[in-house]
Amino acid sequence: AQDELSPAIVYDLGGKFDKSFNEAAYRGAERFKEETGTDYRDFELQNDSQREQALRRFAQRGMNPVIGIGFSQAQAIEKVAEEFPETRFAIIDMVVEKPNVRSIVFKEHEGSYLVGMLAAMASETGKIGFVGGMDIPLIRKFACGYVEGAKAVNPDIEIYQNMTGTTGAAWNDPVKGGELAKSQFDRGADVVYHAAGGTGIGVLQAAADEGKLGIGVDSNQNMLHPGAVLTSMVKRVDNAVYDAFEDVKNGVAMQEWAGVEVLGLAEDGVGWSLDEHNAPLISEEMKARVEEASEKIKSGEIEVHDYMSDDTCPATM
Amino acid sequence: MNDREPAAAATEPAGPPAIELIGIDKSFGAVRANRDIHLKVAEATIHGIVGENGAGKSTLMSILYGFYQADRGEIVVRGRKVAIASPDDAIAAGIGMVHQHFMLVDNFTVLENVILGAEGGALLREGVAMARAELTRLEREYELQVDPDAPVGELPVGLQQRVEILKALYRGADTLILDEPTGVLTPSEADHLFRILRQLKEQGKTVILITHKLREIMAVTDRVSVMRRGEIVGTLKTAETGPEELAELMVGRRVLLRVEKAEAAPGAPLLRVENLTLVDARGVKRLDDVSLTVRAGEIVGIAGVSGNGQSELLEVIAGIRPATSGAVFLADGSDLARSADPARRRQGGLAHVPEDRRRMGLVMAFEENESAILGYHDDPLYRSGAFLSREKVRADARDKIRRYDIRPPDCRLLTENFSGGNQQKIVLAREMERGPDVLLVGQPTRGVDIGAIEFIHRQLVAMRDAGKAILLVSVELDEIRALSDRILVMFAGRIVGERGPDAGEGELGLMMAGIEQAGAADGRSGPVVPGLALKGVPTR
Amino acid sequence: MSAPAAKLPLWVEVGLIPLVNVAVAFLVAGLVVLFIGESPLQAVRILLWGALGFGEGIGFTLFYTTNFIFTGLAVAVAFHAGLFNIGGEGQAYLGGLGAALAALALDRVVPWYVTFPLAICGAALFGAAWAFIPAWLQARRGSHIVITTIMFNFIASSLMVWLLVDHLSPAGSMQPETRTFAAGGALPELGPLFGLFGADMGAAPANISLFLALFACLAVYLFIWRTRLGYEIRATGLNPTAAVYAGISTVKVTLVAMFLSGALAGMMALNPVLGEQQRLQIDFVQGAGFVGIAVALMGRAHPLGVVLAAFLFGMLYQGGAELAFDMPTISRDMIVVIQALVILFAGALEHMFRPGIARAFALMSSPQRRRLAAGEEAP
Amino acid sequence: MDFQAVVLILDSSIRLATPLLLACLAGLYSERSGIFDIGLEGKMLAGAFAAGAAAWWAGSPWVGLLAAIFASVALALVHGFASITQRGNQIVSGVAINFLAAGLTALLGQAWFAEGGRTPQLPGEARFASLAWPGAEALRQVPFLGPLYGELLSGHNPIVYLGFLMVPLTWWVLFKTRFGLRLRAVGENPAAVDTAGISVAFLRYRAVIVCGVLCGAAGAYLAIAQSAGFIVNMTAGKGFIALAALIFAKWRPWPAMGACFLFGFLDAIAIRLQGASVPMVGEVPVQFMQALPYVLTVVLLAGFIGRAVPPRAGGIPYVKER
Ligand SMILES: Nc1ncnc2c1ncn2[C@@H]1O[C@H](COP(=O)(O)OP(=O)(O)OP(=O)(O)O)[C@@H](O)[C@H]1O
Ligand SMILES: Nc1ncnc2c1ncn2[C@@H]1O[C@H](COP(=O)(O)OP(=O)(O)OP(=O)(O)O)[C@@H](O)[C@H]1O
Ligand SMILES: [Mg+2]
Ligand SMILES: [Mg+2]
Repeated sequence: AQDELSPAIVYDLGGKFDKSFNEAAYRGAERFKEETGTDYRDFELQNDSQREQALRRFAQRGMNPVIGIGFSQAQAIEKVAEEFPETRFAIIDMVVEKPNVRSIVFKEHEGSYLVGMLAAMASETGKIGFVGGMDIPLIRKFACGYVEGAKAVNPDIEIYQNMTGTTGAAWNDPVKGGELAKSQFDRGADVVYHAAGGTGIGVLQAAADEGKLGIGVDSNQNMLHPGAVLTSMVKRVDNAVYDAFEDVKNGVAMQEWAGVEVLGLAEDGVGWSLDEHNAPLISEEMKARVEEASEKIKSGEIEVHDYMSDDTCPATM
Repeated sequence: MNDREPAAAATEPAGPPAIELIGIDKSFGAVRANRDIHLKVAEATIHGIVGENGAGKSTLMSILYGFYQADRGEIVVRGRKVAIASPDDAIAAGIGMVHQHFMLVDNFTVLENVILGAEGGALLREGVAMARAELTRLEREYELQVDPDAPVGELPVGLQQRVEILKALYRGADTLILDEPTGVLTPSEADHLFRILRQLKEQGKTVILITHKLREIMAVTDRVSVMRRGEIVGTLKTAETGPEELAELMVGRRVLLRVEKAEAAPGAPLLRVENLTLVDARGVKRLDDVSLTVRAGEIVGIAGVSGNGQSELLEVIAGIRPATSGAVFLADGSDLARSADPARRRQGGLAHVPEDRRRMGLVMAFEENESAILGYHDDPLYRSGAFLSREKVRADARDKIRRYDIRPPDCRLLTENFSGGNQQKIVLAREMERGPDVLLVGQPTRGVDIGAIEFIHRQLVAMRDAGKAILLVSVELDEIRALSDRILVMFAGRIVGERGPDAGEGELGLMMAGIEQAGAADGRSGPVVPGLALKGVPTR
Repeated sequence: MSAPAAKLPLWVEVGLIPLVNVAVAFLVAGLVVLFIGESPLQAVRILLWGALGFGEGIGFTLFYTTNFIFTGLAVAVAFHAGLFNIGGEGQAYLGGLGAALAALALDRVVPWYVTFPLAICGAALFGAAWAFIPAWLQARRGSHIVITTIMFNFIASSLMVWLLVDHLSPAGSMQPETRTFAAGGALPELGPLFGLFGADMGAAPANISLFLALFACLAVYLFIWRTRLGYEIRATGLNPTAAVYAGISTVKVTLVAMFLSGALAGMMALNPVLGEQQRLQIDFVQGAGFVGIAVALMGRAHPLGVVLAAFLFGMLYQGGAELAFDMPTISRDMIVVIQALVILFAGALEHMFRPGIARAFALMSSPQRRRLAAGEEAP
Repeated sequence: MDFQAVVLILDSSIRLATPLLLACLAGLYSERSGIFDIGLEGKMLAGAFAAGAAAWWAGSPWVGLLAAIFASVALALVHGFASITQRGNQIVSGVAINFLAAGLTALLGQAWFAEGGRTPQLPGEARFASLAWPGAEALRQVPFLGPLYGELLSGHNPIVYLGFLMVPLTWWVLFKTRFGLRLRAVGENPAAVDTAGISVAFLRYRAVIVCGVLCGAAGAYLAIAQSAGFIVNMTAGKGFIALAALIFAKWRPWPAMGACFLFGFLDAIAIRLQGASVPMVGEVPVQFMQALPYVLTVVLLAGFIGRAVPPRAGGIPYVKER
């Protein structure tokens, strides 16, 4: 039964429709369903204690692969993957070293570098902001890449940085996100980038309300407030999910399945979005500079620092 | 009732009476609080109503004020029949009431209290202005001075009562009911109140005054009705009667039950109380310099109308509340008055049968055997190791049930399922069986039938004969007379006199009513005991 | 509360009326399910199967039951003293700290059976201390215990986040939680026991703290009904005036009852912290402290009733998780709704059906009884 | 910190204090009438959900506000029925209402919208927008007055103004009208009200309904003014903070505004001064700021800084007797 395809997804606390991270996974699964007609099961966590039970329940019912969205599923996946060695598991944003687990991580710092450049170029005040969700190394990785990118454009730029909180609740507090964004706008920032899941909805809302610019994350959030979202740092969780489903469908061997997949600009795992909603905001010059930097990163000419490699950020605000 | 005094028909005044009650009946469950009441109150008079505790006075007035609904009967105001379904209707009919417990909002000003319910519009401004003017007028007219902007809670009791009167008058009351208005007043405050009442009468208002104090009846009323066991047993012109006749009407003739007891042989003092004073939270003196001694082998009875400090006296001696000043000594000589520690007193050999068994003496939701050790649960007798031994507790309870003939003889039954009399026996068994040196007894036979009364009385006498000191408080004068070797009379928190067991009922009654030095006009002698239906109400 | 209209037999008072109240709560819950367009019967079937239909389900049911026995007992003990402890949630949270500190200190040096008693002490003491402050404030300073325990829940939550984020989580961890305990900090699971009955508990986390919970029931029963202090607590709860008359110190009763209540709530933490996760996580109490209120009300504050009610809620929690899985429209919040309805009907509206039941009872029974129930007639 | 920063923090405090203020005044009506209400949180949450759902369906914030009020009043009436008519335990009833709201909103949200209990994100026209006062933009550059007028006074949504207007209005109702007089009286001594010929139950029901209306408005503010939709458990303890503020204010309207503003201010500070070091104290953990309202309330209740005496008849069902 191990090769039979009946995929399942367990979303993280932000929920399937967070317009961001989890929703990207959802879209990947939906696309796969549309194209292949393969249905899938999913589950939205309402609290931390449910993770393990949900993963296990799917594995028990013969679902394959079982994908956990979000770093906080790591411990649960590790445990359950051990219980069901025949089932294929995947986890996004975290590395779990088990023979039946695929770990998919992204080079968020690379994508963040690009939107940092855009922010710096779009800013008229020379001040930009960043609102993170939970204060963890992963989110600092976003922040660090963003700062580096912005400084590459304007070494004198001032950057405000706030984290929403220290617990999982920080992913789902749009009111606080809005307040944080407003506080940065009030201090003169005119572009704010968020990496805060559901909290970010409040950030983008605040930007739209104040007539400033926001930068979306994970999913393409440009359409949330056309004209008020400068761009989005897309993280192709959808592709990762789609590929995982596809791999099982194609019957890849367990050895090939397992392992760590690192998706950066070169792998088209991260990027920045340009569509009809933000086209008027992006000048040709901006576009050209970003694309140039993008190529340089892919080629290794520019190396963006990964905060998580040494828990430090060389670029200072 | 076939032993009723023929009611002396009061002579009819001219014009329709201010209030006429026709055939009022009211029952609370099995208790008939009012039965077939006929009462006429003439316009511009002060009409007194007297009667023992529980006679039904308050119930009758509450019906008139619409707080309760009568089961039967009619109310006629100034010749017009009215339906009074709520205080609203009563107010509309020109009836105002000053309740025994004031109905005031403490943190409101006088003015706010007065206009509450009669604001004269959705906004307060006009109403307040009007009320201020009206208060000034009332003040002038009736000697009802009180600062309209003072918070009521900070006023002395006498002034609070004035506010209550002002409330009624402000609503345009023509008839004013006062339920035991002087219970909480100092004598000078009471005198002022009576001046006000006379003033009201002169202005054409009608006053109904409920009181236990015959002195007050004699002093201010024009007519007086006497109630007994829910009935009006007589309405008299005050000028044509005297305290003695009223006292006799109130008490009536009753079943005589003799308590067999030998002459007392008092020994050493076991309980000494010296200069005990208690000032309550409102600043009223509930106990005023009370001193007494109870010796081994005697029963000292405290007679008095309820609310004159007897309950407080028992509670202070028992250690339930601390005294403001004064001392309480048990045989071992230690002064206990300032600390409130009932447990220590129990260890010192003091037992206490509280007045209110339901509220204080028992835990109604406990099984009988659990209620039967209340206060003694620390006794090593009931222990086995660290635990309270069920077997020992139950065995003890069964033993007491047998010896006190408690029915049904089931120590597992919940306390609330025993009848009143048997509940009382549970308390008595608990407090008496342990051979305390001193026994405080409050209302031992309240709500108890004749058979049980007899039993309880025999037990008390037996304890006395065994050399115990007993302090007995009862509102049943006959019980006091039947049991006591010495009788102390309490009035307004003070002990106003001491009499022997053969003191006349009338004499004691007058002392209880606050009339000292009355002539001894006693019809009967010998101890009597009240009948079954004379149940008092706790006045709290 | 209104006085009962008539005296009813004991089994009606303590059996029928509570049962009717709870039944109505479930009936209304059924209506809610209908309202959102699902079949209540189908839902009940899934729920029952999920809770009891297979070994792992039973294991999870027992795991939740363990939590609710502790918190239910905590609320019940306070009830007996006439106190309403809404602070079980915070006390359990702090209890987790006590348990985790013991485990973190010992797990690598001693086997679990040495850690366990110390973790019990830690959990109980921390929980008790958190309840003791509101108790002291009520007994000595007159602050309302309901309000202070609510405030203490929030304070506990902030305190624990601060501790977990800034002090207890290992460096570099992305989760605000302690490190995972070694074997010396893990309680044995009930799997082998299930095996004796030929059942497979799967990965369910039920563990020996269930026995601690049952033992606590027995201890609470003995304490409340067999000791002098228990007697004093009950007397105070049922009639404070009589308690004062009896020389019982209400201050002492308040402090002791709340101390015990907090200790029981604190011990709840052993089950998830040492038994299930082997680490202290943020928000691990998950509302169990509040479920305790429903459990105590439904179990009428008696340990046996608490066990039964806790088991029912354990079933609801486990079955509800399965239900949310199979009927995504009925999310797990349904359990919170049921919990609310139980508290409403068995608590706040406990006398609503009494007059009706008394009347029905009078009609069905002998004429003699009929008179009794209709209220004594005038002689 | 410069003047501008202070103004901005105060501005943020106003936004954060508004839901607290509305809920706190709601509690004030109920508790002044003698009905304790720990269910403010639940009513607010129900209001927020109803507002989010209705505003999305109807596309109008006003419909959302009405729905919020309707939902919250419905719960208020349950509380009223339990505590006034059935004379049940008011605390237990309040607890039940909090859970009922927490459960039902998430359940219905999931059943109706399948977005994890959330309501769909609202477009701008379905939310309460900020009202810019005349000349706010023009004045912005004027030193001192500009920021005060342009930031602090202007530019809030209608519910903010409603909330702050409710303060003098509540004061006026409470102390200048017949209803207010009776309301205060019934919370202190219901027997006095009863003997004055006024129905205690009717009076208390009206108080409880007013409480429901204001809680509904508070909920609507959260869902359709401050945010663009309902999120599961979006009150996150604000009802209890409001209760704390009510105690802090000793059940009086103006101090209630002060207390709510103080708690809003603490929240604003906690958000803005994250991890920043406070002079003389060093770095204050955010959690400390979050816990401060509760700690202050406990300290107040314990009588260490003045005493908070609740309405005397609060929490006790009224049984007619002499
Ligand atoms: N609400 C009630 N429920 C039941 N019984 C009552 C109630 N009110 C009064 N009674 C009973 O009715 C009888 C008359 O009581 P009432 O209060 O009218 O007496 P009273 O003459 O005013 O006595 P007191 O002098 O003690 O005030 C008493 O036996 C009392 O127990
Ligand atoms: N709910 C009940 N369950 C069992 N027995 C009861 C219950 N209620 C009353 N009884 C019993 O019924 C009997 C009659 O009670 P009631 O209170 O009418 O007595 P009573 O005639 O007034 O006696 P007493 O004069 O001693 O007060 C009592 O013996 C009591 O134990
Ligand atoms: Mg009376
Ligand atoms: Mg009887």
